[in-house]
Amino acid sequence: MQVNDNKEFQPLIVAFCCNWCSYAGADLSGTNRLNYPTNVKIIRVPCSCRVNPMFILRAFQRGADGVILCGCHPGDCHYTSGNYFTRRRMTLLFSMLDFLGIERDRTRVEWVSAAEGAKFAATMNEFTEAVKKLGPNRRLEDLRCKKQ
Amino acid sequence: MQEAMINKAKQLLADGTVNRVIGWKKGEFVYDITPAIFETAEELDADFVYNEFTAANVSKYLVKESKKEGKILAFLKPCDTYSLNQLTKEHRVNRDNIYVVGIPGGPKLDAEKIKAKGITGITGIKNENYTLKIETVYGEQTMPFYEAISDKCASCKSKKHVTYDELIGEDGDVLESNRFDMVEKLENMTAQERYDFWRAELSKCIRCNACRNVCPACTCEKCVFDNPESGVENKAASNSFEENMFHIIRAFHVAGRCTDCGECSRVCPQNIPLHLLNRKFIKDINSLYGEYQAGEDTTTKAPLNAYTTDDCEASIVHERGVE
Amino acid sequence: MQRIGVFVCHCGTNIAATVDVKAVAEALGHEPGVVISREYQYMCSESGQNLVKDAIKEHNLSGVVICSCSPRMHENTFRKAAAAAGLNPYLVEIANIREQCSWIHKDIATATEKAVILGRAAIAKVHLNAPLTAGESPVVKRALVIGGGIAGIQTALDIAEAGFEVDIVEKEPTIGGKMAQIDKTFPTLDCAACILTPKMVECSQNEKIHIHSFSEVTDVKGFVGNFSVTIKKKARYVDETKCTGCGLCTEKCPMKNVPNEFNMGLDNRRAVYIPFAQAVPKVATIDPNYCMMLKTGKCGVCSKVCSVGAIDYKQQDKFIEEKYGAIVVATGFNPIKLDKYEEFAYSQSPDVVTSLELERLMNAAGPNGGTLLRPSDKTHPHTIVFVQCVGSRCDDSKGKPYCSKICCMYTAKHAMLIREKYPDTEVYVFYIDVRTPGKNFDEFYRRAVEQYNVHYVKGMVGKVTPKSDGKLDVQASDLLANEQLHIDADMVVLAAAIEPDKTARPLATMLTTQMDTNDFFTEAHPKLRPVESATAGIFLSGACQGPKDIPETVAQASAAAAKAIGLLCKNSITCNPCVAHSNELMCNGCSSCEKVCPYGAITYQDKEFRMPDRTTAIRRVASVNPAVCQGCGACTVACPSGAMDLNGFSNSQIMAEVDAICK
Amino acid sequence: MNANDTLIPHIGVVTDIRIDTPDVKTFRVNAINADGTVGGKVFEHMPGQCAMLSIPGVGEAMFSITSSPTNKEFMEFSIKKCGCLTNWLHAMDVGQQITIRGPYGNAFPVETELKGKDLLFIAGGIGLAPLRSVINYVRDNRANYGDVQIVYGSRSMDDLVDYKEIIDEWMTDDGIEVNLTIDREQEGWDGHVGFVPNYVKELNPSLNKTVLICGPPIMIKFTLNGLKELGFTETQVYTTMELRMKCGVGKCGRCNIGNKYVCKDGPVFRFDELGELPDEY
Amino acid sequence: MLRIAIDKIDSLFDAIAEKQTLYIPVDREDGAAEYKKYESGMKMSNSLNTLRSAKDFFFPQTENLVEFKMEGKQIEVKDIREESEDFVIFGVRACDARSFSILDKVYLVDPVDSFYKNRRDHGVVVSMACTRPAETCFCSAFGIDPTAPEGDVSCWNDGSYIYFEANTEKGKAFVDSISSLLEDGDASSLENVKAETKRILSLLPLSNLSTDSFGGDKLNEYFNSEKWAELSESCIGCGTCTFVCPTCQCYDIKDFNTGNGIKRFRCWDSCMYSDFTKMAHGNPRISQLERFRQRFMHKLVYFPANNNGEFGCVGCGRCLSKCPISMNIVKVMKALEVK
Repeated sequence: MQVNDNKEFQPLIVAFCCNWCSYAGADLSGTNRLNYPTNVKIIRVPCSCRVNPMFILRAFQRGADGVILCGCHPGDCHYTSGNYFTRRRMTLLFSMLDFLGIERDRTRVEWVSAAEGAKFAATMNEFTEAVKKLGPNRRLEDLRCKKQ
Repeated sequence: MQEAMINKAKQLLADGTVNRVIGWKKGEFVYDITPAIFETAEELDADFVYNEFTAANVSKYLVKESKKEGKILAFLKPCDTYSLNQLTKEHRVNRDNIYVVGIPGGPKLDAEKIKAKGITGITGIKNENYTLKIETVYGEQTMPFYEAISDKCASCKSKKHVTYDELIGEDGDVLESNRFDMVEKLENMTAQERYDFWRAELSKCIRCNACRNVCPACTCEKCVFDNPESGVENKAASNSFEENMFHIIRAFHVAGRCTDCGECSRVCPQNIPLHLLNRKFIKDINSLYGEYQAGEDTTTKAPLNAYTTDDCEASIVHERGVE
Repeated sequence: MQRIGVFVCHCGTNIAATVDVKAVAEALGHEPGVVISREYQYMCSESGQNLVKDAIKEHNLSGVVICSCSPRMHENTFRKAAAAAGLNPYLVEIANIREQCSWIHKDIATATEKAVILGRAAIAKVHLNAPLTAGESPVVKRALVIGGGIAGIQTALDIAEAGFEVDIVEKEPTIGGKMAQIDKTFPTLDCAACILTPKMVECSQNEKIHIHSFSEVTDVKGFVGNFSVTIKKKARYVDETKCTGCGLCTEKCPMKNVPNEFNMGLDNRRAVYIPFAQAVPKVATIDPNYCMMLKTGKCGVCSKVCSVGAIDYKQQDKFIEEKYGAIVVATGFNPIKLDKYEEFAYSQSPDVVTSLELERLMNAAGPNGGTLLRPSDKTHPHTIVFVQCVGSRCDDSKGKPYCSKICCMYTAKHAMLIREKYPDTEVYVFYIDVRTPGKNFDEFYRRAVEQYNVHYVKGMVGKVTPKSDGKLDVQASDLLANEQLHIDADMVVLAAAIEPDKTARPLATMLTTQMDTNDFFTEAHPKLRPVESATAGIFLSGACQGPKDIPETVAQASAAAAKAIGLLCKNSITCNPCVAHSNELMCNGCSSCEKVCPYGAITYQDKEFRMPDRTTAIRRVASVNPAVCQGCGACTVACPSGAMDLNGFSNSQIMAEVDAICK
Repeated sequence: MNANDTLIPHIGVVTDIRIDTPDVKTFRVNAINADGTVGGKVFEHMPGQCAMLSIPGVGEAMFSITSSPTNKEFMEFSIKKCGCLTNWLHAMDVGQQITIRGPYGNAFPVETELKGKDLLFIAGGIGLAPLRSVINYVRDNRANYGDVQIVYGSRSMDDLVDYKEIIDEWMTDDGIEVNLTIDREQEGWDGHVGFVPNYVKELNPSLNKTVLICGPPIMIKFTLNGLKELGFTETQVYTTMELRMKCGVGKCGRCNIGNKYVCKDGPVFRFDELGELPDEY
Repeated sequence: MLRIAIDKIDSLFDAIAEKQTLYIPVDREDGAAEYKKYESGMKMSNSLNTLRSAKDFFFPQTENLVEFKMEGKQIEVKDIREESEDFVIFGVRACDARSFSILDKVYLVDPVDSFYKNRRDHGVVVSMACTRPAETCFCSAFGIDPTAPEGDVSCWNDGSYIYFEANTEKGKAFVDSISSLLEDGDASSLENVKAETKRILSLLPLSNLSTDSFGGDKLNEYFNSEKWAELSESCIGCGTCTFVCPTCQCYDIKDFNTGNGIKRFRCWDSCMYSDFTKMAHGNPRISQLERFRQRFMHKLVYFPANNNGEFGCVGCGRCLSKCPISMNIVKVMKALEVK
């Protein structure tokens, strides 16, 4: 979480992007100079299926307010099937987080192809706004990691 | 039943089919029964017990025992056979070294439920026509049998043995159970209510690891939470995050593998309804990916190791139910 | 304790304009383990690379972080530079502060702050990077070309020419593809068959080329240099090795009313058939949908007339498995179905045809022997209207968003040929734009307009209505004259959009290659690697990658061949070292990882271990074949004990990045 | 809450790093004084005592203090690379600060039982580290002790810790006999070759010596047997133990052998004391 | 004897809570009792004992010890200790009350653990005599009289009144501070209550449990007993017994990197855990047998060996009801007992 001068809540968004589609899509939105908020920080993974639920919880522990996972569209996975596993894993994980009363809008999976720079930017804009509305992550925070 | 089991065990020991028996050993009171290994007829006669308090699932012990020399006789209740099957599927036990005698299951009683009625100083318990007559140092007390039934048996999913070499008594059927009722109730709460519910429950956690160590699905050579290399090692439930983290990840790791044997909640010293986390996953899996019962067989792919191209998107979580 | 060097690139002003690179270098210099932090104009330039190399030597660096453009651009550049200076190339990490920072943000303060955080994450990661050594795997010296059109043919010929074995898999009974159906080619107006058929013959005669006609690829396993492909040879009920192609059976077959797909259904063939005279292989095929013998067991005429006994009604689909080092995809295109375009009366009037149908109508080997006659009444058409962009450049769901590229030119060709042969025929072409960007293309088009007086009308045809007199009422607008037109046409020719073949999508899944939303295969890079797919060892040839005319297709086919040859020339290729590996001490042997591995890279062994309690035990443990593993990481999450981890993207590395970002 | 708590460490500065063997480095540690200068010792100790060194976030572990208390300038620790923390320590540069707490445990009874005795030191590999403190203490208080004999062995010549000090100082001292051995023949080595237990037997030391022994458990076991064969009794032999120590103050509960806490009641034990304890080390 | 009528106990709690933090045992929804910070309106539990022991007040499950800031080669140590607030624990049973003196023998001996001492100095233990012991109780075996509990202040309940008796200076000060709410009254009725409790105690199944054969002098004999294998075979190696135990005091010290500094904390650890004694170059207690043996040897042999024969167990019975597989110290004692 960061607070800028006018004290508007600035959420910290961690985005896991698969190397082949979504990271390239993020690059394309850069190449096309499509703005999205600085709140979003991207971590490159080979495939969305590399993302362990532990990474997502870790991000929340360390102060992330939202975590988004981007991968190739189903059927387009560079590794054939990775994103299908991602889809099941994340559906169940998000459902569990929801079950524990963690706000649903803090987590998202989005499929962004290498050609969808515009979609990437739009998704990030939209997701950041959604998280901004929720305010700081309280339900999955680790007070020890809170910034003084 | 106990008599028949002891006789069966003696017979199998005598004819050399097995060289050990895993079962239950009586304790100081009527209810403090310990899983134990018996090697002789004398030991069986002296200590073997099977009654309303033999709730412990012994299948996890077979991970180690089945790797030892010689065959072991395991008396398994229907629910325990699911655990064994799942372990067989995951190559954690050597099924060839186990002689399974299927025995009728519960309902098992939970001594804590009797004590929760304020009954204390218990010296004996008898079931007479589904009324428990409890002898105590403060005099005899009674309570309805069903009120003492353990949670795991109260929502029994199956009376069917999914693997056995021999049965004592008749095999039962898979039951229509009410096991998802509480999950559903929680699902219908608001997010805030769910959050409050789980905070209250999980904050009780003392991280004794009983749930993990008893769980027949948690047989990792080294648990990530014990492994300093894993980066997520944690020993104490230092704060609400770590309480959540441990239980979410543990439930996730057994998702699609948990047979819903109920041991986690049975052993939790803090009475946290941990099985609800597992059941939430089971319920989701059933509704999103088709009915799946872990341990039902030894061949099908676990739902998290499989997919279909038209699985629902993760956004289904956002679309349904109560926020 | 690491010794890390940080290098921040200005990228001219690409980064420096929105990110205070000096401040970034300064801030990152304070991170733990960083011993040198520099910024420079262009890190990817030779002097920039030298800066890195020198620092590695001078400061004995154990890790390098480059804050620059996307790792997809220059990761390799810097890895090579590090290797040149004696540092393991996998000890280099890139922080993407251009595409993911300077180019998308405007405010210098926040962009700089973000750049620092991205740099910090890369530093945190590089702390945990391990030196990796790439293994090698051998290359099977044989190529597979999927699709036997002009693209596939050209690619196969070029690869064979270089001395490598090459197999062509063609789903139709003959190779040749779309070009075999075309009458003349633009802009030279020479005969398509005259160019194509010699190449087809060459294919059949070249010892290095093996044609699997009437076959399909059903499974692809393996990886670059070592693909294992299952090919289904569909039952054609004729023994290829015996059939001489004499054609007697195709004459005697009593089933005469089978729509002839080679002539676009404009005439009929028999149930046993050879698609066209120059088919390669020239072998008959029995169509089981129509053959009485196969359907009812009564007939057997072809078998009786075949002197060599090639007919085999009991033939089954056959599956063969072959190993290949490289695969070239040349699955080509098809015109889209026009059933959604009712306004053009395509399904109502036989005289509304597609351009490809017109090719057959005008072809000497076509249904009318080369005389252009109206399909409905076999009369000579006097007014022909061409409609351009039917389904191309379309923003609704009926059509395709892209330009099909070839229509303008073939329409000019058709118009010119008609005007040449039948000067009494008026030809109208309704177009949105005429696009002629090719060598001699515009001259060609101008000849059609100026020399052959083809009426080019800028405007769209709104409706075609069959009239009772057999004519077609064409309603159109002339945008330049700003008027509505009604033309009484004898024929209407629709320039249908082209789309990738339907078999491409499942093939892409098998090949693990990417496709765009239109199902065209995606090249690894439009400029740098235009004929390769992102999946190593898979190359793209012809229209499967995007609409192309013949010259372009042939050029790309040769280019793809060159790339494939480049691969086949090597005895072995360097593997990706960023693969999964299993910590045997922690492995449960539960097989979860194996079940999610798309490559079958994980196997199990029973191994003896000394256990922590000083006993020995035989345990079932997973091991990963590093040559087969592609490094997706699916197994790392399936593994509950965390025994499975991924080189280059380890659990601890990713978590360190998370921590650094969330700090 | 001003009381010092031993669990709250001090800061030490690494002022020198010496590479002893391929996997042993010796670190010199100084205190930071109130005025900010670096020098002197963080605390005083007796030979055989230990200190807890830590890099916060990396780990904390107990190491024996290898320098002698008679050294008033600094403390030294000879540390073998064997885990997360030691890897980190081996990679650090001079000037690095570390946390240090102690001293912990008992010491060799240099001022009581050992006084006036002939001493035989037997060390193997990194086992020299705790004995070096005693040896140098004895050398600096030479008059208080009788003959000194040192038997030191290692895998190879390169694995002899403090080789330079042994050659330059110990061997040149009067009344100190140094016997070095390495496990296998090696070029450039003209000294004894063979395992320590056998060498001790060969040397056949006189039975009036008090023995201080430290090294790998297997070496200690065989050497002790050898000594017994020669006629030594367990009451003559001291050793120093190493077990997982966490708190250093006998509270955290993991380093006990029987009812003794190694970090508090040890690490120095006389063998007859150890003999009374369960066989759990 | 000073006493207060039970129906006025709320006003007493309110008065105490006004001045300092008060903890009383209250019933949870699941029927178990736990200590909670008193807030007006809370009802004291009638349960025999709390699910978790009272040791948490002095030896919490986790506590931060010290913090570090790391920058470059520099380390800054931050002493984060703060003076504890004064607090009162009300209703501690005799077993738990005794457990504090056992913990004291670990934490208050040299070198004193300042974290523990701090809380110990500021906490007043008000104990409550038992009237309804359970079948799992065996405190008598360790010489504890549940009708005469230790603590800074001891209390008795005769059904109508709660009687107070201060045992320490701290206890006296506490009783003085509430004396305005107390009345002097006849305590003779307590004798009947105590006698009845003692009668019940004699009827309990574990009443004849003997510690006679245990103690520091048979160390090797017990250590080498063949019974350990059988006793430990079903132990699942969890930490339940340790964590509900009022006298288990083992801990681990760990560092937590917050991203902005290191927090060094200590947390409960269990000798039953497989990695309890694991170190960089091995693990001296490699099997569950050794770990299991360690726990019971510590309570029955090592602790008395070091503490004049005092056992490291108070017979509260928590492990008897909470062990997942119902293995416990009583079974161990009975199995090992040298007749």
